[in-house]
Amino acid sequence: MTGLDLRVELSPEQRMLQDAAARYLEKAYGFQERQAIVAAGSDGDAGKWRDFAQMGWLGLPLPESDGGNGGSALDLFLLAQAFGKALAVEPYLSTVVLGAMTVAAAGNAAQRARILPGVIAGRTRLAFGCTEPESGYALLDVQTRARASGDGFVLTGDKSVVLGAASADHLLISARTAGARDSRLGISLFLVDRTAPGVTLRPYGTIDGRRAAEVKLQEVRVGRDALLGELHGAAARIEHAQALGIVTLLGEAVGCLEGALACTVEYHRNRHQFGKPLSSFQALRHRVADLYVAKEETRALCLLAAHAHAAGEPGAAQALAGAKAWVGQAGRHAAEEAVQLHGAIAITDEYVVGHYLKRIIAIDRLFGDTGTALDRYIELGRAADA
Amino acid sequence: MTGLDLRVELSPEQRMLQDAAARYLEKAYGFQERQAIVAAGSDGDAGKWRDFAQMGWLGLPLPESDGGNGGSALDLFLLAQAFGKALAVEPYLSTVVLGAMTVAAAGNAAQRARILPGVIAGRTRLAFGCTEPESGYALLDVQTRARASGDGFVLTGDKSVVLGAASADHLLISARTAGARDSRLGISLFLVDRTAPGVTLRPYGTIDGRRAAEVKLQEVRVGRDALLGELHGAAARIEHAQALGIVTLLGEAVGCLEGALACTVEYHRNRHQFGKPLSSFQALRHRVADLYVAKEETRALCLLAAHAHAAGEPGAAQALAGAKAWVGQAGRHAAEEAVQLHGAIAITDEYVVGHYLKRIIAIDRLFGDTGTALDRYIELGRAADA
Amino acid sequence: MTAVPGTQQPLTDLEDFRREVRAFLAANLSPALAERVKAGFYLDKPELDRWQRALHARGWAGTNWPPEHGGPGWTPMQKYVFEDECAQAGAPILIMMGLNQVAALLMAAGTEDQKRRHLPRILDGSDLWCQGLSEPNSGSDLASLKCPAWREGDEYVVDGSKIWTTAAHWANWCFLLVRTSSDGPKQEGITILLLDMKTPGITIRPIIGLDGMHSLNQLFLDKVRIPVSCRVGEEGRGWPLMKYFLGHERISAAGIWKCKAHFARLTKIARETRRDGRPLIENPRFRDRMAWLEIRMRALEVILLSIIGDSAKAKGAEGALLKLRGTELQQEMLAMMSEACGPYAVPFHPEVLRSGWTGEHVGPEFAATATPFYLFWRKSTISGGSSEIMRNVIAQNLYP
Amino acid sequence: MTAVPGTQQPLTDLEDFRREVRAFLAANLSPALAERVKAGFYLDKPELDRWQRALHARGWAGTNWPPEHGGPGWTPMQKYVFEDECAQAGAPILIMMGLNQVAALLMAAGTEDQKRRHLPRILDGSDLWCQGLSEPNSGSDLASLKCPAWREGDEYVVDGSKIWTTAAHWANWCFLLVRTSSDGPKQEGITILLLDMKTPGITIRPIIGLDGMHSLNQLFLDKVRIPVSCRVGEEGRGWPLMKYFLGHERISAAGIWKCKAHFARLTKIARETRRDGRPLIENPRFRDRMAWLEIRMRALEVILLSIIGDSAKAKGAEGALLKLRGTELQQEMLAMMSEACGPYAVPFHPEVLRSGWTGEHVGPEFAATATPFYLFWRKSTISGGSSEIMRNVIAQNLYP
Repeated sequence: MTGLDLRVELSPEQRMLQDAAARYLEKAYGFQERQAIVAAGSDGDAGKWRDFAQMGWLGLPLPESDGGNGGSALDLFLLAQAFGKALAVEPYLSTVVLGAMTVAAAGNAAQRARILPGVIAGRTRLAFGCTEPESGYALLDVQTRARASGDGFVLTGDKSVVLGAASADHLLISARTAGARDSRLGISLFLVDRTAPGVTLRPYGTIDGRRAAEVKLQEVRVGRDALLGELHGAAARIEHAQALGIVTLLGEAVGCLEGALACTVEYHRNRHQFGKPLSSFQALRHRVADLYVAKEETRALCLLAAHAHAAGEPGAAQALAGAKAWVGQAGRHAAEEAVQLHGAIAITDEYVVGHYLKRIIAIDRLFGDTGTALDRYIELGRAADA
Repeated sequence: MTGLDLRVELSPEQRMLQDAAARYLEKAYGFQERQAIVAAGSDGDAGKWRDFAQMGWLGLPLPESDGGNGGSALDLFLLAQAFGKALAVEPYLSTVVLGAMTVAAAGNAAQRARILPGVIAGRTRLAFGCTEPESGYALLDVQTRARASGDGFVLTGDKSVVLGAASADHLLISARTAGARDSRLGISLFLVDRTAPGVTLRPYGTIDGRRAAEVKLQEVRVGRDALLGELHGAAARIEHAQALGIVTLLGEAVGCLEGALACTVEYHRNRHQFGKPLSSFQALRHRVADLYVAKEETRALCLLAAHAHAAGEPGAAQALAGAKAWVGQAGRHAAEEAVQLHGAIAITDEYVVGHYLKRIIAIDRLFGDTGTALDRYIELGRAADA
Repeated sequence: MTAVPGTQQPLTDLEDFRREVRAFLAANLSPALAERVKAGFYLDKPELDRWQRALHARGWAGTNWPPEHGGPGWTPMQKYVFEDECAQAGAPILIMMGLNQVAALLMAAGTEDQKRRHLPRILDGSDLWCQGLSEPNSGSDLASLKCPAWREGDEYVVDGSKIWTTAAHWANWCFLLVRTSSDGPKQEGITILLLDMKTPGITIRPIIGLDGMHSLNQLFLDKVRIPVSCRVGEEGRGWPLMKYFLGHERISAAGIWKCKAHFARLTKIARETRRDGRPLIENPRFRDRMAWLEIRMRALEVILLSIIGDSAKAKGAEGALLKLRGTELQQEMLAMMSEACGPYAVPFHPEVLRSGWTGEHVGPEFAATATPFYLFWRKSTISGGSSEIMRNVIAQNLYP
Repeated sequence: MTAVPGTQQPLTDLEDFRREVRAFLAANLSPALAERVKAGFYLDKPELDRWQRALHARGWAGTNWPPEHGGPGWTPMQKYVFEDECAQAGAPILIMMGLNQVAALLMAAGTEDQKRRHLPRILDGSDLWCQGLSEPNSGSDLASLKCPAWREGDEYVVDGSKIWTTAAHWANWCFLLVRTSSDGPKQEGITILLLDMKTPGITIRPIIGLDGMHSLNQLFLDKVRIPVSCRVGEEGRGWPLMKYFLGHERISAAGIWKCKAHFARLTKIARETRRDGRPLIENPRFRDRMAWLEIRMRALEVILLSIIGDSAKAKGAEGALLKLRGTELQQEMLAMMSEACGPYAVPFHPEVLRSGWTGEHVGPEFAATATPFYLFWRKSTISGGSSEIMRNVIAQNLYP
């Protein structure tokens, strides 16, 4: 990807999606309302979730054959961008992107029919449990084990920081059915009822106002029909889910920086010190200009990555890694600058800008931080050269 | 070095040295005069060199027993700081610091008597040829060979970027007398007459207005009395010369940043745009403030390193490496900022600030650049922990 | 010709003093408490009070105080050693408003009665002070403050609001800046009052921080009546006295000692945390960043030691430099601790931070505090003179 | 619901066009010349003229020109492809003052006679233009220019000085801004004149750059007489026409194509240079820096492609962004090439840079140019609208 494939144009339908999302969220998801949702502590607002379903967002990326809208990863990115700006906390990533899209890709007809209509309608929620206490960012480092038993499997192990786990109906759990701890082969995915015997959750809030949990599986029995996709062959599914998860996070990150810039500009326009609005201080103007530049650079890289992923470009994986690294580095710096440029008000929970920083930090710590992503970027670049 | 050993106080004698150097150089070494010296192309000005001798600077760090002033590495640092601010181009580093100090440390009585009085009086110049075309910054990677022959040695090999070579009377040449190419043992130092048969120079100017040369040794015969110090045992001598060379370069770097800050402040005070002096633009004021900070940080680190080296502190080598890395990184950035903060005038050869940048770049490329120095810093830190 | 400067004698004395401080800390600071301080857990008021009593019993509560007021009469270098050792050991960090700024002000400009009344109680920890300086519309431009006060008989009546008041919910006294006149330049007409927090009319609104915790407050003063005897200095002449607040404490605010303690902790975390099959400290990128932090920290400590005891420099460009860069270093160290958590940076349960919480935390122990700590300390480049103000101060010194 | 945007058809056409450009370059650009261009050696005027003639013969000299004036009538995307291929191939970089700015101005505001007289000679390379804009005391604040001119009969008499004039020693025409009135705001009273460089009274003082080379000049105009017919637009109304100069060329100045070519060269150097027993590209620190540069470069190219053909954005915040960051990237790449030289960054013999020099250079081949090139291009963030001015432009757009 070094030439004309860098030109990303949105279709009229995509612009409509952007507009609709922006309009709805501006009206229905103001910062005060958002804070009230977080304070309620119930993993997003049920009414909003119904709205999302009604607008077709819960089925946006799902195949039309499963009742979805057949949207692309780029569509998903654009929706996530709007979520990011509004700091929406509903468990869209876990239910739709990581959960339902994996069911759609890996599930058999029965599994898809059992799960997806409920997701699309807003009745069913999913969570994706593929991180473990010792895995760090390496999703294929799986110690949870599933052994065959009778007509099904028995799962035992720990999953960490499972987003949306406590409100999910079903958990997608990766478990080792063969192979050594870090072997690519021998990982399988299972659909586990959140309330199944042997499943224990320790739920908690997250720094960015969402809900997650530590999940303990102690001899959890599931049937043969709980196996999602090929036995031993889930690695590629997990990686695909991760890639689509990253696309979503990149969208949110762009939205966060847009929001952070917008509130900084607004604040500087209105706040007076030394008898003048802050927007008239050149040192601050120049730093706000740099904030704009960082936002635009981030938008360009993330949009490109989403586009490349949607189009199946050969350079897509590297573009995703590069954009993820960038968000963790330049995105974090930009969000910190936005905080600094506000002064004291920014360090309170009552004001919006600090929450953009929190979300950017959380985004960096999901699916590989700056360093992990940069390593991957370099490795993929080297592989492409060879 | 993490506590009270970080307190560096100058003695009254050291303050006098600083004052004398600053006074002389301000009077006798203005930028126009400096440019004329460079344009003359003769490796510094002979009159200035005589002045240096007269002021005792050429013998400053040399032992009193050899006719020197017995000054410390910290004294040397302070003098170099004044040289750096004035951008003095005389071959002090090659003749006094690398050359004469090595002769004083390694030479026998006869060698010291033959060389040092001439250096102190300003009659004799030396050059230090320890870098080779393939060695990069690794001074112990020596391919030049010296084989015993009759009562002496025969030297063959190439030395690169030998500062002050063409104007030197004697070259200090490292050569392998035993061992493999990168072995620490088996390196010896020789005093070679610059005009000896088999010595060919390709002289050139340097980016920072000095003179250097590529030196080719083709079957150069030297007597037994040319061997400087122990046969096979010059590695530590070379490293010591390098350390003292770094102390000198750090002093110059601090002087350069002082000069770069001073000319920026001066320029901003006097230059008007949009009806106001540049010093009244807040964005520029803040960047000049950062320039001041970088200068102070650099001064602190370099002064500490020189002090630690002078005092023989156990952490001295690491402090030198850290300061050297810093100068290459933050020092370069500061010098580039000083250029940027001047605008167009800075990119001409006629104005001083670009020459500070040039000198900072040259300093980074001598005795190990930022990366090399940082590697060493980390390695020494690890060794100290172990 | 010249020799390495001969500071051997005082250095030896200082090393003796350092041993004395260490012995005190070993005897008085429990390892469990020290661990919690280093990890950034919140302490409650009784814990802070206990520590101040321990210091006071030793005669070390008012480190900056002259002996005539009960201070230890230390040299600047002794204070440096004391602060350094306390930070390294993980001693509780007291709320210094009373001990430093208010005390300095009273010693310089208080009436004998004010001194007698307040100083001993500040020193022994009976009184905790907060400050009412900033207002919703007066931050960096403090002199533009508006909080009106007017004289009625032997009292001032204050009617306004103050914000960003640390520990107002714990304090029993407040140092207050009010406007008694709006004529003339904004620096005139500012009056300093000392407010007993039990006075009727005070409402405290907690301000929850990004870390989910309560340390800041907004004060609403609804016709609060303060006796004239609680005025410091003359009416309308409070601004010149503000030098005891502003600039004075940049060196503590720079927190070089804190940096060193954070760095030690970061090193420990980086050694103990495995990522990609090796300790984080072996990751070349992480290791490089740590090396740069260490180098930068060293630079600041050298600068600090070079100006120690020189109060003009401490208030000038050098002090501003230390505040500017010291707080940046701290922030970067805290950011790296949060990074070291990996995905465990995401869980957030502020109840863990509170004193007395005994539940089980999620992920590695340091993860419980690392990210909230990072978020909370974004304020270090904002409060106590923001980085922007520090650059202004430096520029002012460069172009006098 | 939606699909990847359907730009397939034009992209295919563009790939055909790209092949056409490549074929032209293969046929007309000698590998030796291309190597020298990529390495940053100076070309002499005959070499530049030869290249312009080759382009002109193909009809590709005035890439921005409409067909009615002899331009190829390319779409913005075609221009992008052309520039990209030329940079990758190492085509000589012409002095574009005449071809871009002067031509655009004349097409918009020149008399028919001026167009007839100048445009064909600009296009075929008969005339080389330089610009007399900046003055010793008017840089970023260009409108404050003072160079006085007054009318005497059918002539203007100009008496002043201009500085930073690239290639004045080669040019036969100069685009000149003069002040014909000092009344009113500074933007008024500025007049545009076209100056034949053979006119008596012009003195050219070479300004040697940090790279030791001569490309800039100062012009002294000593009562130089210019016919009124050489005025563009009305007297005193030159400033509004300046939009053809300012802002217009930010996208070229951003040099994204140049970045890509530099990056390719840097990659090659990093592969071929051994340091510490391995190729530099295997050094983790160097490799990381290259990765970030590549990522940042990618971002700029995406932005460039997103605004291509949108001249409002090109002149607005987006164009300023590209200029700001594009030049920074170039500078960092050049700095890394200099770093790759190791100690061989120190030798400096500007004669090597000159066209026609055939001696032996010192150290690796790329070392001959890397450091002078780095030094010379410090100017890229200063000229063509400095980074500071770019930030002003962006802020102006954020606070309209």
